[in-house]
Amino acid sequence: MDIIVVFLIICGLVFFTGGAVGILRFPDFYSRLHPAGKLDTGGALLMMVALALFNLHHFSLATVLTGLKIILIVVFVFLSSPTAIHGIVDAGVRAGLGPWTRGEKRR
Amino acid sequence: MIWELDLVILSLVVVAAVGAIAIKDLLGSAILFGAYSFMMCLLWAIMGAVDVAFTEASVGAGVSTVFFVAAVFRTTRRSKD
Amino acid sequence: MDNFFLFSGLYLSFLMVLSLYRAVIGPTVLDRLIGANAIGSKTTVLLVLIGLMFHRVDMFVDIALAYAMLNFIAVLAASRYFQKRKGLFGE
Amino acid sequence: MSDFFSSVADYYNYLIYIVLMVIGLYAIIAKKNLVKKIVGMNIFQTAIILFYVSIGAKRGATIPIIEHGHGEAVHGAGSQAIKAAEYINPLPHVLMLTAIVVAVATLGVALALAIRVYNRYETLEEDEILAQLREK
Amino acid sequence: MPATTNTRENTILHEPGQGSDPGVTPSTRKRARAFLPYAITFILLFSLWIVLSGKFDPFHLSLGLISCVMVTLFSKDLIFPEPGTEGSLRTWVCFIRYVPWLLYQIFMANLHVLYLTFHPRMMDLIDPRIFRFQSRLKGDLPLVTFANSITLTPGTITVYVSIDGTFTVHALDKSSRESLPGEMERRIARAFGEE
Amino acid sequence: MRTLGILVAALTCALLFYAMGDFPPWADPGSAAHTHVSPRYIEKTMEETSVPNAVTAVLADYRGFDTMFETTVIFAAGVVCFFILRLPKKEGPIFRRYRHTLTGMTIRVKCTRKIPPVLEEFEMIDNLWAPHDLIIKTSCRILVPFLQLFGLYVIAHGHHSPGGGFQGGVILGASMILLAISHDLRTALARMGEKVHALLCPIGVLIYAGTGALCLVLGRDFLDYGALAGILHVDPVTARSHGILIVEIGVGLAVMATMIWIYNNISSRGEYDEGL
Amino acid sequence: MSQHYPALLVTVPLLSALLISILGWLSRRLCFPVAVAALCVALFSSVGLLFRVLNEDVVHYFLGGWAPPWGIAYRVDRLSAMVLVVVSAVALINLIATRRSVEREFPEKIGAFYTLYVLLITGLMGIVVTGDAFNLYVLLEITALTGYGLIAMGEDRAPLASLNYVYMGTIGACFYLLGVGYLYISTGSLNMADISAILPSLYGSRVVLVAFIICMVGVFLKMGFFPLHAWLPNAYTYAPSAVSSLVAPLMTKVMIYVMIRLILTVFTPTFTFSRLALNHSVVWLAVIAIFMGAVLALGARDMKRMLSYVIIAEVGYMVGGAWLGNRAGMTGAILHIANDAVMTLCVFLAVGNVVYRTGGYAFEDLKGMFRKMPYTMTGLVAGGLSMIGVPPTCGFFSKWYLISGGVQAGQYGFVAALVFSSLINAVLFFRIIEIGYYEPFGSDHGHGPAPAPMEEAPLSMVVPLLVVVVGLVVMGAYTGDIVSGIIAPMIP
Repeated sequence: MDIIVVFLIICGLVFFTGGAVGILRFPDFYSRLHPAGKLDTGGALLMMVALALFNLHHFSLATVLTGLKIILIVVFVFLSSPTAIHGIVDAGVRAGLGPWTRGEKRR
Repeated sequence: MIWELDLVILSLVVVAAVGAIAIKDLLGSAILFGAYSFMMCLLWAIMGAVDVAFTEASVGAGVSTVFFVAAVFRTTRRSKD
Repeated sequence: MDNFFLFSGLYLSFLMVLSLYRAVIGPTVLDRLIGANAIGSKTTVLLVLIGLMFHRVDMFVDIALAYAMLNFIAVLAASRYFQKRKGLFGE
Repeated sequence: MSDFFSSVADYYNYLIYIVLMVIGLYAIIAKKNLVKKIVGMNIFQTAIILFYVSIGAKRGATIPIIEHGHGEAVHGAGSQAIKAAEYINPLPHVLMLTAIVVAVATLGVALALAIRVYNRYETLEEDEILAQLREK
Repeated sequence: MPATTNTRENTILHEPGQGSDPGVTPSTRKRARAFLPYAITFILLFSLWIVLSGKFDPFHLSLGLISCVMVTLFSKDLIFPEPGTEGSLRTWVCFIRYVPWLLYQIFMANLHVLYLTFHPRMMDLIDPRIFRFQSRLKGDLPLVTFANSITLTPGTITVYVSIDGTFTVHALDKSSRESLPGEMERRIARAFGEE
Repeated sequence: MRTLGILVAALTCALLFYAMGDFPPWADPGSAAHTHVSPRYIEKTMEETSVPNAVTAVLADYRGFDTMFETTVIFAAGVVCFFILRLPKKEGPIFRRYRHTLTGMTIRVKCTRKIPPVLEEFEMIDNLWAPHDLIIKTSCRILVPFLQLFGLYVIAHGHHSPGGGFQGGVILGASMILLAISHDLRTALARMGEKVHALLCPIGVLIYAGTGALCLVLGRDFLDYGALAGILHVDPVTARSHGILIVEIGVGLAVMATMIWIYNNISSRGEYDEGL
Repeated sequence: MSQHYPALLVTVPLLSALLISILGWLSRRLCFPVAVAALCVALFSSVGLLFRVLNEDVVHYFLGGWAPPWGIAYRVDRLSAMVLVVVSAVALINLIATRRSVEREFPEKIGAFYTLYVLLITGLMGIVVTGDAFNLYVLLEITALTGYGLIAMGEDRAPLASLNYVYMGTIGACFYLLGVGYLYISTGSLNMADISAILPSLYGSRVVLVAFIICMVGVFLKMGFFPLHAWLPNAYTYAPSAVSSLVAPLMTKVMIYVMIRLILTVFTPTFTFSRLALNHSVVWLAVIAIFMGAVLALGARDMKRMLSYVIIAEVGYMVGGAWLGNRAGMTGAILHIANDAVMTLCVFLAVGNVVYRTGGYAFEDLKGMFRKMPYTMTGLVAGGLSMIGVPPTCGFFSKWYLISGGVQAGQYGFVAALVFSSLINAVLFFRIIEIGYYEPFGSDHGHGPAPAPMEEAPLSMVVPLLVVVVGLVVMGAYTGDIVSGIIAPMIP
């Protein structure tokens, strides 16, 4: 059990790392949104699942409900994160920010 | 109270605070202030002040940043310093 | 296991540094917004981690849940600004 | 090694609270933009909250919510088990809840006033407003 | 800019009780249909309350009942703005069947972006474009589900959805551009019974 | 101004550093703050109030008077925002924009100040126009009821887990703010009008202060919830727990209403017409 | 019922403020009577409390039924009972006197105005009676917030002045809060009596010293003491007249009460005056404050601004007197709290009447006022005489105590400043009298002395003013009783 938890958490951390590095490395605003939107949600998913599993060590009704709550967090993240990302993208388009195309400099 | 995390987050908080008052754009300043209050919330959770952390989470994330943005929306973003 | 959680928490807060860098440096306001959003999502996870470190995770889950729900109100408000007032730099 | 770090940790919180407070104070006094001053004011208030919560922290203690079984007969029976050293001091938390509320209330009022000022002078910079006043 | 908008949603949102015609007495079946959204909302909310609360003594349960009734009365037209969208049991089952596939897709998407992020010649690999395509989905919920799924899956972010199903999408590279609308749309259509 | 700022900041800094040397170390369990007053709160809350969350017990019972004024502060902030920002309803015509929903044509109509009813074919849009955004509207629409339920849960479970009136009230208020942001201010106002939230705000504080005054009428001290035992038919300790719940509901109502009130005033500049 | 007076003092205004706020949306006419009734109850219970205190020395009231270090307790002694009576009386008189001008200035928002007004009084009363250091902070914020709102509704520049007040007031309140935190970290308690019982063993600690300094700085900021007074003149000048005649007499005085309470109850005078070598420098600051206030008042071009600077000078009197470190000085400071509240009320009410009739408060608007508004000008002159310190009025006596305290302490600079400021006050008020009396009204017509019609302010505004004038003299006559009965037992 612990091994699964550790594995999932490490996967989640790798995803989060990708998100953080991606936000820094990608050349423009639109492409930065990809790691921010996807990798962070994915990382959150994996880590939350791992933590919920770990929480089930002492199996009782209370821990099951707590685990469900943790999963609920994931559900809400999945509902709100794409919406937030969409809002930011929309704002970028309305602000008149053109997308980066290949060959330009990083901005 | 987990002092290792505490130290790291405390340093981050200072960076966010300096950023919030140094940026020459009020909207950016408001956003950084939001990030600042995220980290404050974390800090209080670390020190075991759960209720304070909850309050800060709901206020900082839900309300005070929105107030700032609404006020900036109704005034101006320009700032000389 | 506690130590492992502690180190993952420390690692996450190190990642927050990177996001914060984008939030502070970010050329446009929208980049800052991305940075703040990323910090928010890391905070949610960190809160649950802290709860596990305190061995009282049932108390911290509520905060994280509130966070997950409320985090994007600020982002939404800031992006609403651009839908109503056009322009990234001026008015 | 750990000893060294924990001795740093002894006063690090108080150090940072002073730094934050000074940042806020500087922003209120030196910045010319009215909304920036409000941001500074909030940072100032949060610094004080940080100070109080740091008072409340206690080594080797858990959060101030008493663990009890899910049974009914709670009062009286379990009181022997509860030791003050095992729980974090709740009093500063209570005080700071109040302080956060006050901070939000002040924030709302200050922003409302800033909007009024902007409606009147069309700017948020203090020196520009003063220049306008001097012209009259 | 969209040429048209959703009229139904607006009428419902501004004036919650406007839909019913006062001259016609509703038959029992109609009344049952009008009651259904309330019931489903209430059940959803109450199950959420059970998960949140974790206390099953009468006092807390009654508090939960009161809260759920209050929220239901306040906002049933927020979850199901138009009568008839509460859907059948089959829709729900199909939707739940859709979720694991989506999770798998998200995982693949994450790996894809992760690969791009850590690739040393990332700047040459990516080729961001904004493009449009027409979807055949109708109705708010399917469109929004599709849009959010697009955002969560490989290298694409929904920029704009117009009401008639035209998607504007920002894609990170060529392969992700070609994968749309593709299988995802089919699965969503099946989930919401629009096949 | 800048030199003055640096000077004041440096002075304060020096003063506070001077005092820092005599602080007890951080998180020292033996310091005065942990040994004088607070142990009683921890050791006796279950016995005296039967509320496991010591913070809630102290907040609403031992130091309930502070909290009453905290709520009053919030209420005062709401009234102040209304007082200084709200513009009186102007008479005379105003231009509004309508859009024909089928063809997408936008027309400008001269009409009265009153917010007009909703039409079938024309949609009223703000002068600072935001497009119809399907994704945000739908997601927020679905999220709002759950947010509200969560807020109510937080209020109701302040005794056993972190939370309480203030946090729950803020979340409830945030749900309405979310509705106002994702749709527009008129939608939120159609659900909860100005009069409603302006009245809920004092009513919330009134629940709090009224509970206290009720205790006074029943012959005990102000805010001594033990007096409610006779009315609620429970023993005094449980009466304290119930009294705390009643009070928290009052706080929640007041905070929710105030947050909405302040947001509406700020975002519409006091006109209550078009918001953020 | 009489054992509940301390609770009634605060809760009746609070409940009625909420009621007014609800009534404001239903029926505007009911707001004023409810406010008057609430303040009447408050006045009644504070007078009752004063008589009780004269018998029992100290009255305790435990809120929520919890004993002091754990719960919040009210602690009413003679000093606070006296300030309570002053606060409630001033508030009631001002409420009645300004009814007309409020109805004219805020026709739409009467409900909100009276809500804030009564809340402000609630906060002030709470500050005076509370025995808990943190509770004081919360009440301080209530008064501050309502004050910001009320001041901001004044004329053109009022929002800006109010915003500056927000910054300064927040810093002040936060400094006070920080000081309480320092006290808490060293003593572990928040109750004032408890803190002062623990403190003597900690007098050597640097934390307590800094706590004292920070608290004092915060309170100085709030009261507008000399180097920190920048927000005060604008805020008081541009506020609506109904508000400035409420805020000017009460806010600064209650803050000075807080300072004296901190010195007397929390930190004990021995610590303040013998452990700390600060009292000389504070007295010198007070001297500068008095000089600055007087000189700036000379340069002012309108009455409200002039009076605000006079208030700064008066704050200097009281702070200086309290920090002289002897009985006479402290007596003078405490006595001056009451006297100054009444004097300032008198003067500001008179100015309010003038504003009500003429619409302005610059010196030019005063021309021919004696013929036009004789009773108002009588009030103004009486208040002015009291501020100068002419014997039958009460201002003389407190100044007398202050001067004798200064002489006893050997602070001749303070004495000189007092005399100088009295002279300046004389100049200021005689200038007003001159403008109002000798310059004929309407001289710019050129047609000789046209008999200006008497246009007195409405009766509801004049009668309270005359009541205050009578009060000035009565308080002067009973000074001896007040000092021996109320103030002397308070000073150790």
